[in-house]
Amino acid sequence: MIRVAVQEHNFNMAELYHELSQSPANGAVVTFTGLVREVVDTELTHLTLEHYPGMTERALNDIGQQAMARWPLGKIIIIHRIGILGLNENIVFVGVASGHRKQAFAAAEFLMDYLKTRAPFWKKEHTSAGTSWVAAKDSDQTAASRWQSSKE
Amino acid sequence: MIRVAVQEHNFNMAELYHELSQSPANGAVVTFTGLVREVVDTELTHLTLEHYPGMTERALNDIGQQAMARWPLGKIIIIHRIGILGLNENIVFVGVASGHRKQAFAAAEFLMDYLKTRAPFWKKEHTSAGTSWVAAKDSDQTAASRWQSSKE
Amino acid sequence: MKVLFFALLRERLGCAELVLEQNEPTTVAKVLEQLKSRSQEWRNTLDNQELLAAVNQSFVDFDATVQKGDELAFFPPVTGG
Amino acid sequence: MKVLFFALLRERLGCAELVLEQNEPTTVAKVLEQLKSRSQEWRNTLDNQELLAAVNQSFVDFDATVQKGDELAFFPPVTGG
Repeated sequence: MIRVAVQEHNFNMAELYHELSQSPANGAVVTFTGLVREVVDTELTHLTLEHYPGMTERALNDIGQQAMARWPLGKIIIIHRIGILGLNENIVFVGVASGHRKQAFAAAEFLMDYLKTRAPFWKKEHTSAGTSWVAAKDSDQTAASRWQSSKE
Repeated sequence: MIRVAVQEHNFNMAELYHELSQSPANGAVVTFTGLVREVVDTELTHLTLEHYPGMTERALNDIGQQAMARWPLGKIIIIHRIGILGLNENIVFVGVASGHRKQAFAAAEFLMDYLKTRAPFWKKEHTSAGTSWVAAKDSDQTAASRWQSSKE
Repeated sequence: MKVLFFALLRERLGCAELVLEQNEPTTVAKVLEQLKSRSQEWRNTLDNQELLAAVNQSFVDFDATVQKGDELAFFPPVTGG
Repeated sequence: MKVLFFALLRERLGCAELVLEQNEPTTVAKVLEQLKSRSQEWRNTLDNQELLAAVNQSFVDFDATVQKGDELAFFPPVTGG
């Protein structure tokens, strides 16, 4: 089962964990949360998150289905926030429930690597020095491409 | 900062996540939770978790320090429950906060692989067919040993 | 055919969405050329930017076919997560 | 010297903790031999079990030194997590 959401409001970790840990077949739950991080040398006040409505949900579901096809997983939740996000606020949540830890870790990392390179979101930084769109990182492309050569 | 705990009572995911996500330097939080999983073919009623009081805390702290030495991490929390644990109850929690996701994922997986092979806990299964101590798994030894040949 | 622009591209072009008359099937690359010919400013922006394209909300290569009724989108490399 | 046993080992031996008189430094292996000599049952249990050892709550090899006042523990491979 895959659940994805694109939303302005924050997510509730206790509820998400409850949702992931319902089934006694799943002995392992891995979660990743990405937060607005301080920027060295400039004073970051907040981010704005733009997205492509409709395509984002499709892209996240597609990424979830690819993970389900690679590993035996019980449940995947992907939530991405949009709009204005202040320093230290949650941006993204990925949670995976599986029978065993190895698969849960691999799937969660895969989901994040693919989300970073294949889901149509764009970050803009607002700092004391002005605003600028965040540039895509080569390291994210590298992280995503390693899943193409390996099944684990 | 490393916090470890060995306790009978359950842990609270919302509180743990709050503790991990306090610092604006940490943009990535990865958590692993292990739960009591159903056993195929027999009806598992509960587990009992035995440990070596004193050594468990030392071992968990040591494992945490090894992770801190390998990756730039802001915070590590390791909690292991002991005593009687029913089906689907939480057993273990590992949480890592870091600047970037790659390090957070690697450290969380490292912590679990080392905990599984180096922290003095023993599980006993109580099923409809009787009780038995859980046997150590070769796959856990294999998972732990791969960290000795690689720094990532 | 609806054409959408996002993020830096939307800002630079000063355009989030436009409608093109397109009766015959064409390719993403040809639509892009047509857009560049609108003005020097559009050409500069679309030339200087690493672009991704999606047709009907799925990523496509620039030689992909687009036709009447499709939703075509151009945008910079994504930076979510 | 205090000697501790855990889990399956504790159950099989029917003993969680015992005290050994040990004035001279010795090794974990020698203490283990001494324990095996207590009875056929102890020998069988300690021979048939894959054992780990810790001295003063740190893992050690069986050639490690132990001495008066140390806490020595024997236990099966761990299965937490």
